[in-house]
Amino acid sequence: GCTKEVEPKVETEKINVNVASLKGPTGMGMVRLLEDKPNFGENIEVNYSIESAPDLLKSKLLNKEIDIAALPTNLASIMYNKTEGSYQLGAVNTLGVLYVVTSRDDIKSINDLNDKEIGVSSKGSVPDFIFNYILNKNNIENININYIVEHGNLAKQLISGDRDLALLPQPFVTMVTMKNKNLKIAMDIQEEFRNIEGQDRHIPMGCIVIRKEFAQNHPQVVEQFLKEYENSIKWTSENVVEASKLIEKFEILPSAKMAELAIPKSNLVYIDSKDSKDMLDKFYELLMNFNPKSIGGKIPDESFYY
Amino acid sequence: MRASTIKLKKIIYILFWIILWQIIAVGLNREVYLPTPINTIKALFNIVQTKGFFMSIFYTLLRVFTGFLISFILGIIIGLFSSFNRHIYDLLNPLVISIKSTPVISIIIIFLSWFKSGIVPIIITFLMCFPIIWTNVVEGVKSTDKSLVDMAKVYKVSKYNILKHIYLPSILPYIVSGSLTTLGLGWKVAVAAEVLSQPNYSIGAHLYDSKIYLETESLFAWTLVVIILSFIFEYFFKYIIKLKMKGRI
Amino acid sequence: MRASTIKLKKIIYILFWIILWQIIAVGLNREVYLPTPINTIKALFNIVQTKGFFMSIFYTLLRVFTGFLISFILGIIIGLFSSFNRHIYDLLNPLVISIKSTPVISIIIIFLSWFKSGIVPIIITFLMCFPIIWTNVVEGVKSTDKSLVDMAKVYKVSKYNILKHIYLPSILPYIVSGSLTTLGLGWKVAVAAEVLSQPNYSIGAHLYDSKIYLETESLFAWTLVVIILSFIFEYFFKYIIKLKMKGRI
Amino acid sequence: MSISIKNLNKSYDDLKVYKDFNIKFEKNKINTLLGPSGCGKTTLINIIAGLSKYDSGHIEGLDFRNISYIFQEPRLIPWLSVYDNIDFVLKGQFEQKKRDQIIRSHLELVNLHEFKDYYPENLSGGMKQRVSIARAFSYPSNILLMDEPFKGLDMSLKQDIINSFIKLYEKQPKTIIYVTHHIDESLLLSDYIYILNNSPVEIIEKISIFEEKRERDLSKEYFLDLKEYISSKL
Amino acid sequence: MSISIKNLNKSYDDLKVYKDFNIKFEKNKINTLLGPSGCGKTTLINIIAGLSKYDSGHIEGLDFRNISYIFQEPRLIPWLSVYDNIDFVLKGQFEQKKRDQIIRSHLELVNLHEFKDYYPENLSGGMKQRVSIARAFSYPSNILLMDEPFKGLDMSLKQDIINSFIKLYEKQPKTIIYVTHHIDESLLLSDYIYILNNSPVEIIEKISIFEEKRERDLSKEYFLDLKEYISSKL
Ligand SMILES: Nc1ncnc2c1ncn2[C@@H]1O[C@H](COP(=O)(O)OP(=O)(O)OP(=O)(O)O)[C@@H](O)[C@H]1O
Ligand SMILES: Nc1ncnc2c1ncn2[C@@H]1O[C@H](COP(=O)(O)OP(=O)(O)OP(=O)(O)O)[C@@H](O)[C@H]1O
Ligand SMILES: [Mg+2]
Ligand SMILES: [Mg+2]
Repeated sequence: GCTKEVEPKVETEKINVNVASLKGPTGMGMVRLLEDKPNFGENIEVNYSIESAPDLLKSKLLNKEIDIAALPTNLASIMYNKTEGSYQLGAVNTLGVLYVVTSRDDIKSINDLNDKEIGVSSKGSVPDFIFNYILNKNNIENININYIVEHGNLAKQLISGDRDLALLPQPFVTMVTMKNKNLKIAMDIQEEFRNIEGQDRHIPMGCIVIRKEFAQNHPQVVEQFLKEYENSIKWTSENVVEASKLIEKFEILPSAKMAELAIPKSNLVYIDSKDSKDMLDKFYELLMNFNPKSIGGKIPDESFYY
Repeated sequence: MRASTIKLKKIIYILFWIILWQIIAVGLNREVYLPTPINTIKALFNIVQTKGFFMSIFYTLLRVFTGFLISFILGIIIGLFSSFNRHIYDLLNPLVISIKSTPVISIIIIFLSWFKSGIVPIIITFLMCFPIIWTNVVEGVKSTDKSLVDMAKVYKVSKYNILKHIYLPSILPYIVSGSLTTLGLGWKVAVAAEVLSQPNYSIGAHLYDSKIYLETESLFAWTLVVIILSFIFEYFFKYIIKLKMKGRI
Repeated sequence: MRASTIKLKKIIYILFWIILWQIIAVGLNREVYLPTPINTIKALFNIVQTKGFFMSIFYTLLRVFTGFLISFILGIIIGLFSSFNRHIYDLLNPLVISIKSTPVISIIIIFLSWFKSGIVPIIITFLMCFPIIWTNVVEGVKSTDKSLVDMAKVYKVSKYNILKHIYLPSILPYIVSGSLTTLGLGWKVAVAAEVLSQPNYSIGAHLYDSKIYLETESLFAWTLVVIILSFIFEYFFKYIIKLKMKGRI
Repeated sequence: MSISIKNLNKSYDDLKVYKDFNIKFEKNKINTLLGPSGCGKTTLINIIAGLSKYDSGHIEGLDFRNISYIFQEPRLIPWLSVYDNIDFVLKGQFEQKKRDQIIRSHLELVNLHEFKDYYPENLSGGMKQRVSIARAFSYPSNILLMDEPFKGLDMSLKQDIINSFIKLYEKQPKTIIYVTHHIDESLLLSDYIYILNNSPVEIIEKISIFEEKRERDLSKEYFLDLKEYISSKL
Repeated sequence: MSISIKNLNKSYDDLKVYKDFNIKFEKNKINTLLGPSGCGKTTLINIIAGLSKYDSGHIEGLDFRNISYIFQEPRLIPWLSVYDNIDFVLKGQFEQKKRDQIIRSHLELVNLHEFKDYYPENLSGGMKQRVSIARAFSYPSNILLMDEPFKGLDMSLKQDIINSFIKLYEKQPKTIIYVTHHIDESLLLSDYIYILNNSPVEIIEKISIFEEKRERDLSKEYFLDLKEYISSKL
């Protein structure tokens, strides 16, 4: 026989934890972690990275380059549904970040949108659904929605003055208001949402996704990470000026000044996965009614929540 | 070997690759990463039945052909002028080289902020195809047998006839190979531009949807649609060329 | 005409386009859409001074060259085998055609979920370049003057010498033109793949950042970097070729 | 007017082919160039045809002339049939009907009427040469340049073609410059024979033959002696 | 062993060139093919060289033979110099030093030693032909195919080359198939002359000449008569 002694697994084997977040609001809450690099114990090394595109994060989760990532909530559901539950939701980290931006003076309330032309980025995206949901509930029908590909192109039109009314997410809202002084926030979509659904309702837009295989192998790492992450978010919300400096340092936003303006309007939160189920179920249902594909076909079940 | 045997052999070779794909996909057993050919075909059937299917294909084709046709005609005409006039060549050459070396993705990003999303794929196709056809025409003229041109000059054959009977047939293979490259490339670039610009009816928008919704089967199925259409084009184009070239070689 | 006059003329032609750009940009007066050449150059200077600049270029180049080199070597070797063995050709042809007609964007999307993001641009470059080199080698062999090969066969010249002295010199122009196309293309596709996969040090990631931060000047500046590098390559490659081709035509 | 070349200088890189070379080709006569391979004959007629540049010198007598040229290689257009190859050079000269008649009669002359729809690649070496001859003869020229026109032809065909050529020439004389390596043929056809040699080229000898072309008999003493003499000079 | 062709059939599309054709080329003799342009001579030697397919028939006597072939066109490799063009076919045959010596002596023979570093495009028509001759002669063959080998050469050079050729041949005889349109040259060189004609090709006449090659004098009665006779047959 050619049996060969298999070396017993050495205790001291290194565990690499790869954590990624996105540029923009979902990443802002993580700066304290990025800065401190808290110790997760011996032989555990946590690598942080900042990515630009949600799609890319998705790919990197799929190819196992990343274990823990901050993602849009609908993407979390898609990943869960499409991989027979290989990915789980760790926590909700961002509520809504949508605003109506304008250079006009005649837009004060949602009803003023009647008979107007508004720019919205990416038809069929989550912001589009939420916006349409709100318009429906307010019976606003005479509105001309102009779809523009990508937030950036819409932002360019606002900055150059070629467009005077648009729906945008953070940090583009802050960016355009900084680059063109005529622009201001006319409406907070989150507020409009609460006006319809009740004051305790929120739009959960961003969350933490964990690779299930990783979570099963290293539960204590995940536990500790979530705790540290919660602290980081809290710190960011409370120490805007310092956090902004870090945000610039880690290139999550191009400038600290922008971050200072963006943080308060980005609704950073930490909601435990178990506590978020109710909120997410309702949110997913809303999306499902628009397009089931946008959450991967069905509302994720119990085991989606870590 | 009879024609039917050759066909059979070709089919066997193609089957070889499909079976290889099936084996790998089954072995991997992860539909999000690599769907089996069978599931891809299933997804293809689903796609074909959706109501926007033919419209999407039609509009994508329209964009590709518009871009291609403009490049084809301008490429040949301007290419000929550049070949016979040093100044025009020197003026255009840096522009063509620059266009050639500009990453498509930059062009798409820039143009998306300039133009309507339906037009961007056409412009991109043009910018991809024109330099190739232009270069091939210039190359073709260069490679024309000078001794035949000399012969024609001695016999005082008119410029028009020299162009028609010596230069054009000489550059024809270059134009054909340029057009083939170009058709394949333009087609792919147009789809890429669509993915990024997502005009209403377009194959690209469907690819984009498949991507963001992680529907790998339909990503594969739409990709297959592109490949199949590519094959049909190439076949069609070669067929036309063969008809036109009868008598020439 | 003296060499210096020719150089001067070329510079004038290039200046023509730059001035045209300046005029349009000033006329448009919209920096977010179209920055002036001057502002682009300014942005370029800023970029060059950032600390990641040379690293980004270095790693992007490394990816492009790795992809290119693998395609180049495999393309020539496999191309030669396919040319002289009908079965290998028939087996590979459908694969090559399929790769050629698959939209890069699909390939990038698919591969991103399979491989590490730093590798994807290399693979994409390979998949772009290999079919072109392969096809050009096959074409080159086909276009080799049969009467010279016949001559060599009558004189019982060894296969090795026929390959070295008749086939290789005949396909050389095809390989050169294929490589030139390929270098330009691979380079652009690699950058596109980088934009979508954003590996740590890469030109593509910078392009993407410029895009999302609406920094049109730096988008133009990075694009300019790509174009300039393209020019340098092409020049360099042509120079090497000229050295190697001395004596052959 | 005759064609005069004065003080011609021409080199390829270091190779000086012509140095202060002078020659005059008589009007409406057959001027033959005899000379060793590689001496510069093709170079000279290429210069006259306007296809080669020269370093310095003067060429007179070429204004408003139509030139026919039987090149040293056939120079047929591969994608045109035998018929169309000839039609190609006649297009600017005659209208369709006239062209058809001219082409047919000249294909007859070179015995290729049955092959008019063949493409060059399907012709034998001699057949290609004959197409080139038919093309040159059918073109309405007042100068005819011929670079070894009758090579690759069999004896009897050559005889026929030469006879037809003489007839055509006598009906409509033109200035002909004729390069050959055949002393016999040159004796049959020439009014003047220039024997070239050396490098740079020099005219070794100019021979005039006044006898009527159609009456020349090469077995006559005069021609046998002349042949002997020329051979000794080459 | 001689080369025997039995019941050869060969057509191009509708054109039947050979139909049940038989011919035998004698071993170590010079076998000449005389026949009109386009009759099928090149086709036949291409078949013997293994370059053309034929529809049916047998060819005997080609096993283990080395063949030299002077093609109807020079077929030089454009990117190799004159020297390297010859070296190319000798590579498998001799070692470097021997090759060098062979090439130099054969370039001498065709009077091209000064042009050994020229590329084909810089040679005159006759010079290319001479390179092709040198290549064929320098190759160690026992069969030599020559398709109008001496065309485009001037008289005196041709005479020299033919004389050298006879010497080479006598020192080391080989089976030679020689296509020409020159009756004189065929009389000078041939052991056997086959006169071909018609379509499909037929052998009209087979003529044997037994006189020593280096002693032949074409002005003798015998050869003059023979020439007359052959001319009448063509
Ligand atoms: N590749 C080909 N395709 C079709 N027909 C051909 C081809 N090659 C030769 N032929 C025809 O076959 C016949 C014989 O041609 P071949 O070249 O053998 O003649 P040849 O005796 O060598 O003539 P020449 O003395 O003019 O060289 C000719 O009528 C020619 O048109
Ligand atoms: N393009 C060229 N470049 C360099 N040298 C050349 C070129 N063409 C011809 N030569 C040289 O010029 C000389 C004369 O060539 P040319 O072709 O005029 O000779 P020719 O008298 O026509 O000979 P032939 O009877 O063999 O055709 C030759 O030595 C040749 O090597
Ligand atoms: Mg010559
Ligand atoms: Mg022949």
